Amino acid sequence: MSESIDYWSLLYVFVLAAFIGLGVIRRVSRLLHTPLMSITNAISGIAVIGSIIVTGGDYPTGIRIMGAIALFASMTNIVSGFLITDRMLKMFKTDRQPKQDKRS
Amino acid sequence: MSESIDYWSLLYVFVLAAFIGLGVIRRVSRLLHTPLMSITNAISGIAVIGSIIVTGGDYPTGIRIMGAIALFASMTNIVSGFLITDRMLKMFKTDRQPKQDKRS
Amino acid sequence: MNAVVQLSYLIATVLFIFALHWMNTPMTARKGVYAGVAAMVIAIGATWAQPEVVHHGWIIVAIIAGFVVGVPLSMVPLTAVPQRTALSHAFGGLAAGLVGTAKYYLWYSEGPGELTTFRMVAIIVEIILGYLTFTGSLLAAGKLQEVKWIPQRPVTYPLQNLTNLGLLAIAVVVGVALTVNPTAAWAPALFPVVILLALAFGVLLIIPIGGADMPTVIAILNSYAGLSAVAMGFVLDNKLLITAGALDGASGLILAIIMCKAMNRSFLNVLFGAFGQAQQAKTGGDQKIYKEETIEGGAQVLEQANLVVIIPGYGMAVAQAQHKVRELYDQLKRRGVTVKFAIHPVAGRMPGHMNVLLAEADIPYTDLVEMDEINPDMPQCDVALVVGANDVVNPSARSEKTSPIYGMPIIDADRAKTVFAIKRSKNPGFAGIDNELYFSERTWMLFGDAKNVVGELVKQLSGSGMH
Amino acid sequence: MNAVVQLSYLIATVLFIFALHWMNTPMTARKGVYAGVAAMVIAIGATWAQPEVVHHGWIIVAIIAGFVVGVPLSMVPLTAVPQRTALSHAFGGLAAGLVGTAKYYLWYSEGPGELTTFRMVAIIVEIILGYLTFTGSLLAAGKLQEVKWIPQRPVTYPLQNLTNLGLLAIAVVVGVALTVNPTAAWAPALFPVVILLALAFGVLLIIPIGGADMPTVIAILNSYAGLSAVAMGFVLDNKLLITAGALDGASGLILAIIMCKAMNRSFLNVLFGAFGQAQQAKTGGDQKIYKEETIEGGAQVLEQANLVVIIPGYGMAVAQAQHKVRELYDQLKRRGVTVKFAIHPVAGRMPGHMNVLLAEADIPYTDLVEMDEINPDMPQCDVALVVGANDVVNPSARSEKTSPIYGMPIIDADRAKTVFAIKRSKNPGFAGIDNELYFSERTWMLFGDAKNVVGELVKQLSGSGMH
Ligand SMILES: NC(=O)c1ccc[n+]([C@@H]2O[C@H](COP(=O)([O-])OP(=O)(O)OC[C@H]3O[C@@H](n4cnc5c(N)ncnc54)[C@H](OP(=O)(O)O)[C@@H]3O)[C@@H](O)[C@H]2O)c1
Ligand SMILES: NC(=O)c1ccc[n+]([C@@H]2O[C@H](COP(=O)([O-])OP(=O)(O)OC[C@H]3O[C@@H](n4cnc5c(N)ncnc54)[C@H](OP(=O)(O)O)[C@@H]3O)[C@@H](O)[C@H]2O)c1
Repeated sequence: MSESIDYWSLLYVFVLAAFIGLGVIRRVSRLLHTPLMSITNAISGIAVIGSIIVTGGDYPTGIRIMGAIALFASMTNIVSGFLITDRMLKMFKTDRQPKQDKRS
Repeated sequence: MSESIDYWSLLYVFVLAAFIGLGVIRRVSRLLHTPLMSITNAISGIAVIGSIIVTGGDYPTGIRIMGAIALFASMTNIVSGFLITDRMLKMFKTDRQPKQDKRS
Repeated sequence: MNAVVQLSYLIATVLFIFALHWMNTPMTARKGVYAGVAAMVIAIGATWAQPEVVHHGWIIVAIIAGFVVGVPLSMVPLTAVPQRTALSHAFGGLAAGLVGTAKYYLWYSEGPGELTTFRMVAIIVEIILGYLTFTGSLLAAGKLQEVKWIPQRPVTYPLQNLTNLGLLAIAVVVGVALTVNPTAAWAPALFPVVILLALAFGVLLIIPIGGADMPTVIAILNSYAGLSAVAMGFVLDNKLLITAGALDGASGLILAIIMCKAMNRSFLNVLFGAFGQAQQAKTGGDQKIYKEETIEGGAQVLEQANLVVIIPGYGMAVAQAQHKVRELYDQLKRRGVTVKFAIHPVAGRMPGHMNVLLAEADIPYTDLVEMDEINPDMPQCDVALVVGANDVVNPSARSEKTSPIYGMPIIDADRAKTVFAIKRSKNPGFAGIDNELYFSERTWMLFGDAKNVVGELVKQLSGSGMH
Repeated sequence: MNAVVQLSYLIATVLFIFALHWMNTPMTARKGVYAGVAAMVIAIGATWAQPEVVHHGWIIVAIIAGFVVGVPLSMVPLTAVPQRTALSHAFGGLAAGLVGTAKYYLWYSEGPGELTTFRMVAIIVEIILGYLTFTGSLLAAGKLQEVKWIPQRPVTYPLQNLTNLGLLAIAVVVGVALTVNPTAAWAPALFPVVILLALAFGVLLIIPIGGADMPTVIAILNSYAGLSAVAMGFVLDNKLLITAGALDGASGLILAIIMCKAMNRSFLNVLFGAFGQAQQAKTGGDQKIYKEETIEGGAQVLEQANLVVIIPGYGMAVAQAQHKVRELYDQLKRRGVTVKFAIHPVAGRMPGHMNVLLAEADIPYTDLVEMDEINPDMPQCDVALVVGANDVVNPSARSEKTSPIYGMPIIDADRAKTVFAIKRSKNPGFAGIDNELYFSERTWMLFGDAKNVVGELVKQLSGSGMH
């Protein structure tokens, strides 16, 4: 019972999050679609929290190895994703008239 | 434990729903702010689902009376809210050039 | 709750979100209503079908009663919409309060274990918000309806805000006491105290607020009602209640913010500023001279114009002049005059007030232009026809730092080549201040009730125009 | 999970939402990055602090390794961004797949009770999506990187789609079998079968797709990666994973939709159309004559113009000509010529490709105009300078029903008074079709590598202009 309820909350959270995702992404400036791709890469690195548990738990080595690889892969996404996004965003200049951006 | 988890999901749902609410409402056409007020009245009638349980449950009469009053109040909101919203919306005409709406 | 119920609630949630999403344009708005109705039906059905619901008689009776009262309530004239809205918040608050109360006593007697701290907090929040919304909204509705024995002007007394906050503080303290030991023998006796304090606080919160500030207050009460539904959701562990309540609360909050922004006022100022008083204070200072214009003259200037911008205000609503305005609009269009309506976000007494009225009069919403869109064109405008608007066209909002409406964005009627202003008297508007616009050399007054004056203009034009 | 962890996850969720919200304008975008980093740090810290995490060595090693690989990966040239993105999807998919696998075997041996049906479904979905994203994205990255031993052109064979779907079907069937009895003796042996099938499916899904369609496919793989994270969230009962995954998935989906719309193609057509083939097929039909223009002539016309619209395309990216283009922009501006850039949504090979390149060259983004905004002004445009763009300015998209790009919205270069087109040869662009624009009587070609040609133009102008 409590379990089924729990799954329902997860489903609820998913549906609501999907709505937010669609709403927010649809309003991302077209200028920034490339940085958007890379920042979502970084965010997808959130799998890291699953990997940490598996790697650091008191489990058989085989399991923990899988975890460690997953952890490495996620960290790579996080690090490279955020760094390259910031690197790209640094490039966008207004010519010091920030008010004039038509596309935001 | 399971209980605390459960409360956290409720909190999660609330936060996500608040984001959706702010996102959606901010984009409601200014033309329709009056109908918006009345449709949210109707939606607030959702308290009806709490009232039904209290009214229809096998509880002491005092409790059930409170429930019945709450149920009546909520139903009133639902009925009048949706009806008046629809009545107002029926009035909005485009002059048969729906493409020209500037504000939507 | 079984899977079917859970699923129905999830579907209802999604439908509610779409209902509000579709309000983003008049073209899809009605679809939104249907989505909302569908969601509500599903939610009610799923709940009613639950096993713990064993008695159906009262439910049916209450639902029927809801229809009996709700249907007529939905037929009120548009001018009464603000008080209807307030009334509905009162009902919403009452429902939340009652369910919270019922649940508390139920659990106290039948399942004290259920009264966890988290739940008690939720219950206290629910009832405080619920009951204060109840009395507060009732009073607000009364003021808007101008019920005789309810004072229109703000009622103030020394240390008012202090008293109110003190009262709230007590309620909170008692609430905490209950939360800490909800199952104590004295708890059921103390519970009603919180209720009474909340009811009282609702009244005291509203009496110092002037009738004209009510729309903003109503929006704030709207978000309280929403939040009390959220609290109910936490109490009953029901996510549908939480989502719907959050949507509701968000709407109230955003409308309140829009109004405050457009009036350049802060929440606090609205809630504790006892603003309406200014009205009494400043009224009736008019040494300057008004230039009047005759109907004939006005009609002539109008028909010679290329671009006429009509600026409606609260006065059009009071006079119910929108249908006459539509006739004027037709007459001018027939003569090839371009006619636009300039809509200020807080023209009238509720958000979107002018839009509904003009829509009621069958004016295509494509000719209703928002302030920010029309202002750049005002210098090209030959005639700005101000129909019962005042504050929203008051230039002192731009210049006079001292003015109560200083900083409020306005419609630039004063930049038009000619201005005709229709109002009954020399009295100020809601903000209670004189309006420089009426004394500008480009402005001519057309004194009288908006409906009559516009009607006269139409007669003139149709008289002259029908050859 | 204790309250602190729960709270941290909630905060991280909110920060992720803001991170993406702030991407809605370049002015706040960097704030978004910081929000994202903060969220990630909080999430990692909260997780690591949990009691069940007892071994720290490997975690530290893995994190360090992540930095060692991640930092260089973030320094790739902008032209390599698409393959970097694909690679990162591969990593994401791998992580999801591995965690799902690990969890299954863990529960099988230590807590069979945990393997509820719901959870098994989630695990199966997670590993299928995860592993197919892994191989699929690797292959996509390879194709984009033009790794020699990976075939660029679509590899097709009879009954291809049937085989693929068949394979997927088998994987699903096995998955169902596992879901029904996850703790059977044979289950652990069958589990790897699903993995292998998923890995194989990923490869087969991509090989029939032409290199140029990869951007769209990458976006689709992006949403798969997101969904596998969501599935992981269901497996681990973790709401943060679910929300972040959903945001990720939504982004991939929307970008894919935008690209498909802008190319007037359907998802299915991209996935199963083996589109790139057309390229080979149609290439190299040019009987019509091109009119060429000299650098001198071109430079002259440019400096006499009032409004010059530069239309960059994939060719500018290939030639890395953006910096030279910036110099040209400066030269013309110095002469009082108005210069705008017309950006087509799918110019280049990834969404927003042109914007980043031009931003890299310090061109203010306020001069980058979207297709829909610039097209109305094209008739007033004196010179449209097409720099390595082709399909996005191909008028046949408007008229020729038979054309593969029929219906794709284009930039109306052909409506400009004069058109200069820079490209190296007479070869067609990505869609593999001739471009009427090049044969119009208003068009003059400037053959050569974009960087050189633009460089020459700049030399001319600076030579003549510096007096
Ligand atoms: N819309 C909202 O949501 C909202 C909410 C809260 C507060 N407010 C406030 O309400 C005000 C709205 O501005 P507004 O310009 O629309 O209205 P206003 O400033 O209140 O002025 C209304 C004018 O209409 C005239 N009038 C009244 N009855 C009339 C009749 N029967 N025929 C002709 N004229 C009539 C009045 O002058 P006479 O008495 O001389 O006729 C008055 O000058 C703003 O100050 C705004 O801040 C609006
Ligand atoms: N942006 C996206 O997200 C995306 C995704 C998927 C597909 N696509 C597709 O990609 C295409 C993009 O259109 P586009 O007009 O930007 O590019 P295009 O149609 O591929 O044309 C590129 C042109 O640049 C020329 N070129 C190549 N290298 C050059 C160099 N070094 N110097 C000068 N010119 C050079 C080529 O002609 P030469 O070989 O003669 O030089 C070619 O005509 C569209 O068909 C779009 O559907 C885009």
